[in-house]
Amino acid sequence: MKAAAFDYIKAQSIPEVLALMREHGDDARLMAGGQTLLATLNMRLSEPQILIDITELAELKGIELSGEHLWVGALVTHTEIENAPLIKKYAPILQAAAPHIAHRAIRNLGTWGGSLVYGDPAAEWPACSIAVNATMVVRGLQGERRIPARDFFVDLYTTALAPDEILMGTEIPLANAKDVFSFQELARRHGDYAVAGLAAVAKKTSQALSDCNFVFFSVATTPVAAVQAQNLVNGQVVNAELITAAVAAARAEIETMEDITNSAAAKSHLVGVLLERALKKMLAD
Amino acid sequence: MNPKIPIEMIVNGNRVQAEIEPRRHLVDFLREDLGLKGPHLGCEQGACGACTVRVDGQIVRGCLYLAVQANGKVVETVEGLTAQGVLTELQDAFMRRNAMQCGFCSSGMLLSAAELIEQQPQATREQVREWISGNYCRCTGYHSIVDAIMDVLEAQREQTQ
Amino acid sequence: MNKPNDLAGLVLDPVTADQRYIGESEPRHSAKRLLEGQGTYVDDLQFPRMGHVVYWRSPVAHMRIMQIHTAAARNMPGVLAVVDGVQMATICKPWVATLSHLAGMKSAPQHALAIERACWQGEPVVAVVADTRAQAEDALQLIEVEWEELPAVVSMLTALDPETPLIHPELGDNLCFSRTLDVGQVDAQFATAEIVAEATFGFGRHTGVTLEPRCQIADYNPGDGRLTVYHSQQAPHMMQDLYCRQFGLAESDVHVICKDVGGSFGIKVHAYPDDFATVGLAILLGRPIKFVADRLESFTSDIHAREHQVKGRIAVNQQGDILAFEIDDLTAIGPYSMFPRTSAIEGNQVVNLVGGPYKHQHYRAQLKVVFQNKTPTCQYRGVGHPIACAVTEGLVDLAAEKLQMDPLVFRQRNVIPDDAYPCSGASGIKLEILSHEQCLRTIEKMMNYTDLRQEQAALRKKGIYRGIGFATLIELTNPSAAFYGVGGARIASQDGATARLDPSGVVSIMVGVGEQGQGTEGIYAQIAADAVGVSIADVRIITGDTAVTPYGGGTWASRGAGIGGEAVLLAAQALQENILRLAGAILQRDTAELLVRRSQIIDKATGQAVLPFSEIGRIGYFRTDTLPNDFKVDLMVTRHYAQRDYPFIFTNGVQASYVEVDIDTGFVTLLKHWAVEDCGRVLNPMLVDEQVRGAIVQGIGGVLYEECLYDDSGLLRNGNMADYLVPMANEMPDIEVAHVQTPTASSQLGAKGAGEAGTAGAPAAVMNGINDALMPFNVKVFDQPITSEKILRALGKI
Amino acid sequence: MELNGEQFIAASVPVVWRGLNDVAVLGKAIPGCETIERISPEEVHAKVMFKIGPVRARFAGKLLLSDVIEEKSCSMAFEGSGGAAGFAKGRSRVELISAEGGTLVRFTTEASIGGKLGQIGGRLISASAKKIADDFFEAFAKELNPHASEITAGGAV
Repeated sequence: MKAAAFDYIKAQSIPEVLALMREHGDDARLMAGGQTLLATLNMRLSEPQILIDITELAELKGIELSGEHLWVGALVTHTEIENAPLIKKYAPILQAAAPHIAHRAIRNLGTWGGSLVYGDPAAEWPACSIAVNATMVVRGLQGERRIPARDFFVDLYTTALAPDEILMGTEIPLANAKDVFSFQELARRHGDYAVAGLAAVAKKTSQALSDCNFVFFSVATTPVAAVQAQNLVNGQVVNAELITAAVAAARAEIETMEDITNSAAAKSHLVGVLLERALKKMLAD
Repeated sequence: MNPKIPIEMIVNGNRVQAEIEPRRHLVDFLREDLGLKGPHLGCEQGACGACTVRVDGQIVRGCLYLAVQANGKVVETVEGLTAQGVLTELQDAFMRRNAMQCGFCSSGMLLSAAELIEQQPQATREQVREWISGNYCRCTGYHSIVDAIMDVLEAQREQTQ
Repeated sequence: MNKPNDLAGLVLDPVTADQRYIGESEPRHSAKRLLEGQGTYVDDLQFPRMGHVVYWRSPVAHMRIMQIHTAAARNMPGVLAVVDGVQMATICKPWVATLSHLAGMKSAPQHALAIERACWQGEPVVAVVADTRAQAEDALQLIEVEWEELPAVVSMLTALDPETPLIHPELGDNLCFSRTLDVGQVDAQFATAEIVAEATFGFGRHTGVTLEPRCQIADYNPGDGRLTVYHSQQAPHMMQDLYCRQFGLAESDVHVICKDVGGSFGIKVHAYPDDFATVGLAILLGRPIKFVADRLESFTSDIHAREHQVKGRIAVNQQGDILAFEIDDLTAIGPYSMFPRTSAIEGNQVVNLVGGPYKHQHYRAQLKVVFQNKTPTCQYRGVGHPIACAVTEGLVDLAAEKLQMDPLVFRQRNVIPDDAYPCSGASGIKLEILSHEQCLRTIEKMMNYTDLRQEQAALRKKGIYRGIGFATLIELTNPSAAFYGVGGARIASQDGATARLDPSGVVSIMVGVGEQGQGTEGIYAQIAADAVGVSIADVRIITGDTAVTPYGGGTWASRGAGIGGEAVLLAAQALQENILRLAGAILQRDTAELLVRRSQIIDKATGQAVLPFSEIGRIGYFRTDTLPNDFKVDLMVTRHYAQRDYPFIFTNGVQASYVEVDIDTGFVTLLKHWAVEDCGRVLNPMLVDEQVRGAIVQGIGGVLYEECLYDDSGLLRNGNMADYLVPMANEMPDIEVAHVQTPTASSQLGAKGAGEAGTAGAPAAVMNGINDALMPFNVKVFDQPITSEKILRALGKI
Repeated sequence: MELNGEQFIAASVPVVWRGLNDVAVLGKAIPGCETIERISPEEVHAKVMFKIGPVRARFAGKLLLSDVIEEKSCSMAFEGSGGAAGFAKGRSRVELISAEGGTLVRFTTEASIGGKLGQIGGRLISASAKKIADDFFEAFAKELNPHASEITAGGAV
């Protein structure tokens, strides 16, 4: 199928983007990697009047060390994350997760920021961003504000980004030698929407874990942290008993949602399996 | 709305100028306007990989990339890449191994494989399978395609030793 | 030669003298252009004044069509026409797809564009033609059809219940076809058997997902009243005949051309309503019209297949002899039987094929084929075989388990022995010559079966659950006219080939069977090169053109090698004879003293080359004045071949699958797959191997991934390529293939066909492998596709 | 698809009942509602822009009320056409139960989404429907009582 007709403008600056967004409102759509947007347009499931191509905006690009944080620009592609030495060193879970995102040709175009602002519940980056305590840096005509990732994903396909705001990038606290992680994803085929996934990050001191983030994706309408399981584990020496308790807590606290072939019950079960595997993996590291 | 937009790009080494509707995706532009029928349309939702082409040296889904986005860029298709470098070796290996049947997926499969060989020269059989898992082939069982790509990888490794 | 031939390298007698190509892994030289992006698929063709058609299709399972508002669409830029069913029916007759030899079969008249009612989500209702595809789609959005939803028949389980509404009231019920077969004393056997095992097998509806969607360009020339259709199709002559009859055209005025086809698998062997509508538009508008299905409409308009539920049981004695099978098959086919092959064949095949490899004498089968409001189903790769094989082999494994007998040993004990042929199977099928025992011995060696069982046992102790599954199978190929012709369908079981020596000494071959990617053109070149006696580089193959090739049935039922190949052989042999006769006339020698070797006439006595083909071509075409007056030059000959010895030829094989089941997640990993295949004479091992592998992977799609999921109101929920999962490279195993060669004596070539056996056996092998892995938990899954959800449920984890 | 849930609204039963029958209130509460109009006591027509993730589809639909028991319960049949994107249709039974500090709205809905939206969106249809219901009740509660306490979640089944 062919997309319905639209206008196209390649934006040259952030102020221009913000002005265009104000002018066109919901008739405009920002295009970054376009890997979800263009598929939707091809199927005529959306017919915006104008596409604002933001791919040339240098401010949204790049992975950089900046003080205590790693800056990951909104336009950084999945492939760049997969290959970047800075990511490997300071946010290694992102590198582990990247290959699970669709396939290489998609990863070459699809972006970190695009995935975050779509907030697809099955996507890897929203969960990872929460797991690494990222902060979203967003800009609107009123100026810039910072939103912690854990507050960013508010509902199905709904984020805290206001309609007239744009995501510039994210700040990610630097991982150090104490940080351990496990990225777990179950998909029927490689690169597909996950059946269930978990981005787990913690600090490890001998056999105890602390500062745990166990963030599940593709099990509910948003990425969801197993807060009670995290609290159970935080500061404790992880043994079989604690794992069993954490698994039970995660299964109990997460209200799972069915998808086309997997029931909510199956997802609840898998939440526990993934958490158990992640805990064991983090202990073994 | 929808005036045509002038674009200019290098396609298979040739400078191309055109005026197109913004909604035209790159593969429609290549196929319908330039007559390059190598890339195919299998789904137009980014799932099948038959439309894979190269933009500025990277493979992309040609159905999820607008022709206007390619303005100022270098676009390569199987037609342009044939008879040079790794693609020729891949085509020879695909012939030797019968790594295709109907041929509809082949141009996308070949371009994906070429990027693998550039990016992961040490790839294992399993890594080859993972890399090409974005390119759908309904005819072969993938086995011969993996064989053919491994042949080229191994030949290159031998050469560099 | 007509005996099972061991893997250990016994070479079959050559088919031709100086055989250089037949049996060799010769690459498909003509396919290089496909790798260079130089193929010619239908969508690659552009014609002057060509219009593009898109169809407004029913958005619901069953509806009454009220008012159709087209004015807004007609006024859109570039729009050439908007046509509804009533207008289309003025030039295109409706059809009813039944076969007279399937007694009692019924269906309802179907139109190219729906009139009054649409009976499935995806049925075409209104056609919109515009200068460009995008313009046609722009206008399509403005078509407004007022419709009233009608009650839909969705579940086949309740389709025959009295309270279920009738889809076609004039038929009296929702039953398309039923059949009962009762052979021997089934009840007595089950009553006395020491072991009885039973299960209910489910098969999800799936579809073919050819990578190239269905497409065609119809071009009607009002001047001479001739219709040319470029079609991505498997049976060009069949389509020629149907276009003639539905539009009242003369056969000689319809020309169907099939160039490169981007995969077919049975999806492109049927006549779809939109095929006729597109042709009708070309006639109405007097210009070329292109139709290319988009992927979303492919999912609702391409045929589906395999929605079956089969209850089966098996009776076995204590010694381990299978005594009887009994099955009850229920299948649903959509609202119409598909034109012209009909939709009752799949179920009929299940009845014919269950228990096929085994020597039991008692068999009962019941079949009910019902209508429902979903996409019509019809013949898709394997046609009934994957169902029959999964039922048979699932029951066989259940029985072996109850007997505590190794499943391979149980099969070896029960297959019809290799020295028992010819014979009949319990269902009445005629079996010429098969090699089950040989195949089972071969696979046992190939997979190091004993070691594999030891590995499995050792890993099981560590909590790793692997399973080994077998599937013994038969596949019907090379059909005679008993398949369709006797039932009144004008689908040729014979095929023809023309062989021509061109003036320079090269050979052109025109064949009715076309190329869909299997490599048929490649094997025809091999056969022709050997049989005429030229280098394969000097052979050109021409297929897929009703104006050029001899009349034939096309590509289906794995008949390309066995039927088309034999026709090529006969034509090439006849051409060689004519070449020799001409050489005799030129040289004024007795032809008995001459022979052909590699484009040369050789003097038998001296071994000397005495005349090159190029000279024969030159004299035969340009200097006939130098030949004796009474000599007639015939450098172009046509031969036809129909397999008439049996209703079908049967091939056989065995597959094994090695899987690992993650019992925590229910995920299945395919570790390895083996196939031993006896397709008679192997014409090109490399091509056959990948055909077998491709077919196996399609079978794996069915057992693990693929299913058209509908909601309760008959709406497709996953009709797109992100949610309908076809197998991709990452999850597929390496597949090792070996051959046993037992040629059929029904032809000189002895080729039986190899296109579908892989699909027939893979689902059973994988299913049995999964159930073997689950053995320690005493649970089984017989409902395909076997998803992680179903495994977790079986294990009681959810 | 079935969507069943319960929603507490901090307003009395008569107030909630009036709200559910007031097209002005409904127009503000239905997510994406562009126009809404009462044709008869039993029939309401509306145009709604359905937005979920990347998808935008404008539905023109109607709502038919039946089995109305004043201030207690009613049945609604709805159907909406989104043109080329597809359509939605279904039936819902709504019941109002007096509860401490307000009203419990209990609903059982059976719905199906057809056409392209249903064919492509199957993965998240249930979740989308639940979100729409949640958004509706949140806005509805606000309309009735701008200072209402927060609401409890319903659940898609």
